Amino acid sequence: MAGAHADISKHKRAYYAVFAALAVLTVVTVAVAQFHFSDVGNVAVALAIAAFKASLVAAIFMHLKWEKAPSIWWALAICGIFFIALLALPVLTNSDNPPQVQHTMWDVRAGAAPAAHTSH
Amino acid sequence: MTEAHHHHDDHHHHPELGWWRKYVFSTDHKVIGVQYTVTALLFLLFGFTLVMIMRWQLAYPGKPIPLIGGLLGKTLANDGTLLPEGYNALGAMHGTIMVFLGIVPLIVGGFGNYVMPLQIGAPDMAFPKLNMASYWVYFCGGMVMLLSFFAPGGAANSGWTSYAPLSVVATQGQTWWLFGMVLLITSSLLGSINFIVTIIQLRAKGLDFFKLPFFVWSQFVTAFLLLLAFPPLEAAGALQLMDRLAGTSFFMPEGLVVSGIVQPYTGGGSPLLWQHLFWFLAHPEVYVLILPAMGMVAEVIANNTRKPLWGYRLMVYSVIFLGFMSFIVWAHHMFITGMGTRISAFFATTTMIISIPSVIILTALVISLYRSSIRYNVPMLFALAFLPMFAIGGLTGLPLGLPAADIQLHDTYYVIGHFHYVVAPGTIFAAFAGIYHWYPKVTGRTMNPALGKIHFVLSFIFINVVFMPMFFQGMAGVSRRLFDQTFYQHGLDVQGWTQLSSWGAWMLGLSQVPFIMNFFMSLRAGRKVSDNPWEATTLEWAAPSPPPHGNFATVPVVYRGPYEYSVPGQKKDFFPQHLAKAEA
Amino acid sequence: MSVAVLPHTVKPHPITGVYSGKLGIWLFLASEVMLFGALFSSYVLLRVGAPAEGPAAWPSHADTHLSWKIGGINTLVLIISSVTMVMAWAELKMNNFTKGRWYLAATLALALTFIVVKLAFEYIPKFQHGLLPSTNNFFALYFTMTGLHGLHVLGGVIVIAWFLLPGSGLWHKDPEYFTNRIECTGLYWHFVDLVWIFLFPVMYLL
Amino acid sequence: MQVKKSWILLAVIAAALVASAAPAWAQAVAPKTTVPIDGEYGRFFSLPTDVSKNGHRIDNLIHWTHAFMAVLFVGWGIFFVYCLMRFRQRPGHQAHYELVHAKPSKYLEVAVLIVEIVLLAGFSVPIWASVKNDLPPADKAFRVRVVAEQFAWNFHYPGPDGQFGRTDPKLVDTATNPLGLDREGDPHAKDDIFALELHIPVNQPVICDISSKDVIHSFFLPVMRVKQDALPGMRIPVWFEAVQTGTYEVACAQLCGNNHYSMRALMYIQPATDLEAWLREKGKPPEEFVE
Ligand code: HEA
Ligand code: HEA
Ligand code: CUA
Ligand SMILES: [Cu+2]
Repeated sequence: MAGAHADISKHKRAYYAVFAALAVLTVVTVAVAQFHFSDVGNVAVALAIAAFKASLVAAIFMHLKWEKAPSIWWALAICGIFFIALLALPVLTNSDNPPQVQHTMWDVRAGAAPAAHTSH
Repeated sequence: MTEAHHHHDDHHHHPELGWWRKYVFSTDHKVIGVQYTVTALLFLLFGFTLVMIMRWQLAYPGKPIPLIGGLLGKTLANDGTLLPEGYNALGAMHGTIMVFLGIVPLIVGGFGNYVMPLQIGAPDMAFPKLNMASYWVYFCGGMVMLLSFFAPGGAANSGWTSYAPLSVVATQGQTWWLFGMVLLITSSLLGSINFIVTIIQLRAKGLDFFKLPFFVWSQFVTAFLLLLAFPPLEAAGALQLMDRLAGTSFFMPEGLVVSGIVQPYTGGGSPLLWQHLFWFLAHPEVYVLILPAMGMVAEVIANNTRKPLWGYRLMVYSVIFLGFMSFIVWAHHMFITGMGTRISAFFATTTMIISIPSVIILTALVISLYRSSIRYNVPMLFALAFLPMFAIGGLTGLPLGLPAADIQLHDTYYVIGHFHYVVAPGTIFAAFAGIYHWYPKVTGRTMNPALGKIHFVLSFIFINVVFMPMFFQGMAGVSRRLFDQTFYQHGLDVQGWTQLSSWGAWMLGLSQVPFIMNFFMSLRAGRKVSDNPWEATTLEWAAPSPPPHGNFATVPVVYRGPYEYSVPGQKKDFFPQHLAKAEA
Repeated sequence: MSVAVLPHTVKPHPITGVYSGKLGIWLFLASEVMLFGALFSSYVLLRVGAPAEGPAAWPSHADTHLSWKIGGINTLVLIISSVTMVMAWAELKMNNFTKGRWYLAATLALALTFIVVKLAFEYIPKFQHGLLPSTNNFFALYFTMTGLHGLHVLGGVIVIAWFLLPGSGLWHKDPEYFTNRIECTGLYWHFVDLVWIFLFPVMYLL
Repeated sequence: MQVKKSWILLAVIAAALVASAAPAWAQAVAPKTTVPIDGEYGRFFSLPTDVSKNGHRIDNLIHWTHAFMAVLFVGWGIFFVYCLMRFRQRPGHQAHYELVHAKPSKYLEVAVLIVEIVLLAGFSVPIWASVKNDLPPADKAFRVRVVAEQFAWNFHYPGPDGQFGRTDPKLVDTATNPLGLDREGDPHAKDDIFALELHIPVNQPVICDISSKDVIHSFFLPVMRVKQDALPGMRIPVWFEAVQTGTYEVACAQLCGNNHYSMRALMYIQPATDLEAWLREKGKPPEEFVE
């Protein structure tokens, strides 16, 4: 934690700069979303901007840039890893279904699935 | 202005505290620890009672329950005979109560709160008011769970796992269950923050991390598990509440037809989403059930072998690694849901990896016995019994972790046997060891050793009579959560084992009588003992028994590791952490 | 209140480098990350797994009826409130109690603005148009996630209001303690802002 | 002396309690099923009869794993008991402060890891891959749809045309059309056969497509070493091949509501000719589709 007054004044400038950046980036997000690159592309751009904004907030407003306490960094690192596991593994599990698993139980639409004859 | 000054003021108020503030809404970690312990023990007894009722139906299906059958009420029983919905409600509540209201509050809320700050030489927890809040939120959660028995349709009856869609279309008790869980989760979160901060910030001078007693380490890792694994279940609980109350379809797929009626859900949800979120919590949760138990056992073993723990550092690394890995094995509970080869291989691999640190910890504890001088007192008996019992439970986890073997064993009594061996003769025995071990610290008196030994021998025999037959049942293919297994030929053929298991459970219940008597009678009649009756080395024994407000007469300073027993050249066979020099 | 003499509640611990409250709030935020993480994970799973057609299909942009303008305005409101929050702390740190308090009041006002906008221009009109959580999974997620976020904003409002009025007495007893508490409140508040930074594109733009 | 006496006393109490349990334990329970079930179950710690072509692979895995567990437990137990007896506190005996250098424990841990890897990579994963992914070719296999509901197993056969008909939740009628078959609208549905029993051929691969109408169930064939959750909203194939005829049980292994315990069906493994006869019989008068 910064102690001296001079430090704090320096911080203040950083706060205003971050504010400006956040405001601009918000506009950019909206603007970019009006274009359609591709499904993945749009998601990637939007999330990249959001991630950048979030790291600005974390670094400057939440003082992580000046944070030295190892305990905080450890907690955040562990949390980050588990966050990624939580985000990725469920969807990976669902996408690793064996062949022929169908995501429906009714054949409401159209022709029925083929099946072999009963006799050999 | 300064902090010392500020708190000084506070400190001087305390002698005037009224009875309520001192014993009920107390912020003293010791009072809170005792509150947790007593509440949790009562819940354990209650959860056990539920299962003893279920065991009647299992052994003698369709026969009226003797003695208490008439008291069960219309939603659970009919003329004293248990109903299927009653059985399911008792089962779900047994699991929930044992895990969330019994064991965790006992070994984390109770032992953690009482012992951990003492062991690190702290005057209290870092956030005493938050600590009080944790207990009372837990208490409210418990009350909600208890009251849910009186909800229309009875208590939650979809298993402690509350799998959707069953839980979404279930009776009102499920909503109560969800609210209760939200409270319990909140309580655990508050508690875990407090534990972590306390351990990081309030250690006595000289007590660096590798001088911490192993119990503190186990609480530290456990707190991280609670902190990071519980929130997803809170989120899942919110989603399920939405499904139940607001008609959303988070867990509801398209085209559900329940009892011939097309359901009003728009669909698009995934039943597996619930399972992922639930097991993301519930697998780390099972390590929450075991790590503090291992910690307690390690304390008792070190003390009663009169010898340093073998491989202390290795054990610490193992427990950290175990905690870390426990977050990425959860889907081993979901192998049979239609999982593919790659993902199942991934989760099976992490599951195999996680067994290694357990093996290391157990091996270290056993090697600690080598060339020691074992003192067979009651806590030690329970701690020693923990080892083979946990080994059985842990080893039977291995076939479950192999997806191909799990095809046959999943959701059979084999699973029930597996985890009861780790939680009942495992964790409960560790908790008994802890109770007998720290009772003198809390009360200044020991519990009666003769009654303690009777309690031990009977419990040890009968707990095996309860759970060993479950492996036979499971192998034969009997599914769990069956109101009446004799519907199946394979169930009928092993019914004898089921009956034996039931008798074991009731005898186990009887075997607790000496304990309950001992527990209460020793408060007055127990032998008065000194502050350090077990001649132990860790800091809690440096405080008076019972410790006063603020814990230590003089602020302790730590000079050495936690288990300096039988140090060569010393007159006494123990060398406490806080002594600068050995006593001549 | 009877609290035993606890070290490191105000001054940072000489070795760990933090005071207890700050470590506590960071741990709390870590748990919050997992809470919202679970919801984002649900979002991903449900969106990826949504059927291509039928009532349960993911709605197209036009069908969500969410206005990026309102969302954008609320984003700005929250960003500004983050600035005022951090300024409040900076002024307190420099011993300017009055100024700090004004910034705190501004933060409170902005937080309330956020809630009012959310309710008056989004939730209530949606409900009136029959767009409910049960309409489809998009709205289910939208209402659940923004609702939970809204509850966090509300929580912030209560805490800030407390330190603005009854809680401010602490400043006169122990300014550093008070400043620390504002720092912790700020950490929480910035986190709430940070969640919104993700919610905004995910809900309104994608 | 004192100590010894109390232990004897304890043993007597325990023995008395166990003995009191014994007569009750022997109490017989009447079977609920009238159809005789083949196979053997519940001998001491053993798996039920195996009538499938691939089941032995799973059995072997289970057996080898248990052998490994037994070796660990016994070895570890001998050392444990030795320590308990050898190192109890007594006059003149002192604990050693110096820690032993337990190299063997390191070898042991590595050995455990290696065995686990072998069990996993050598047995479990290949079995899993073949059970889950390598479905037999469609023209060789006998195909049945299994639709679970509270609290019954519905079996759906494609009929002579070999095609499953259209199903629709709106057409579901618990009494007459539990599958929601569109018998009017879809020609393939006309000849579809519905039953509450599973009839399968012996010595031919069978594919069951598992799904559920309401909550999660689990399709469990103990004698076939087959288990698959029936998830609403999904249709998941499992396959197996019976090598022996007989009557066996289909169990529900997942809690699915009040009558989960009674959600049992029968599985008849028959020679192909018998099976065809049964199917013809079932397929004859459309009015009797429902049992
Ligand atoms: C405290 C609780 C606890 C603990 C510690 C464990 C530990 C383990 N569990 Fe268990 N488990 C549960 C509680 C627990 N479990 C519960 C409650 C369920 C069911 C939930 C439900 O469905 O309702 C469950 C279910 C469960 C399943 C799902 C089964 C199914 O539903 O099909 C699986 C599958 O992988 C599994 C695996 C394991 C493994 C591999 C371990 C390993 O960590 C074990 C490691 C330990 C050892 C390997 C023993 C140590 C070794 C020795 C002592 C001897 C060796 C000695 C030398 C080498 C010297 N468990
Ligand atoms: C921590 C967890 C825990 C513990 C300790 C236990 C302990 C026991 N459990 Fe349970 N159990 C579960 C967690 C637990 N269980 C779960 C999660 C399920 C699955 C539920 C589901 O299907 O959804 C389950 C299911 C379950 C079943 C299967 C039901 C079914 O599938 O149909 C059975 C069957 O016998 C059973 C039995 C027992 C028995 C006999 C004990 C005994 O070991 C109990 C022993 C208890 C004591 C020895 C208590 C001692 C306490 C005191 C004496 C207090 C004294 C008080 C004072 C001094 C004030 N349990
Ligand atoms: Cu269907 Cu259990
Ligand atoms: Cu697990």
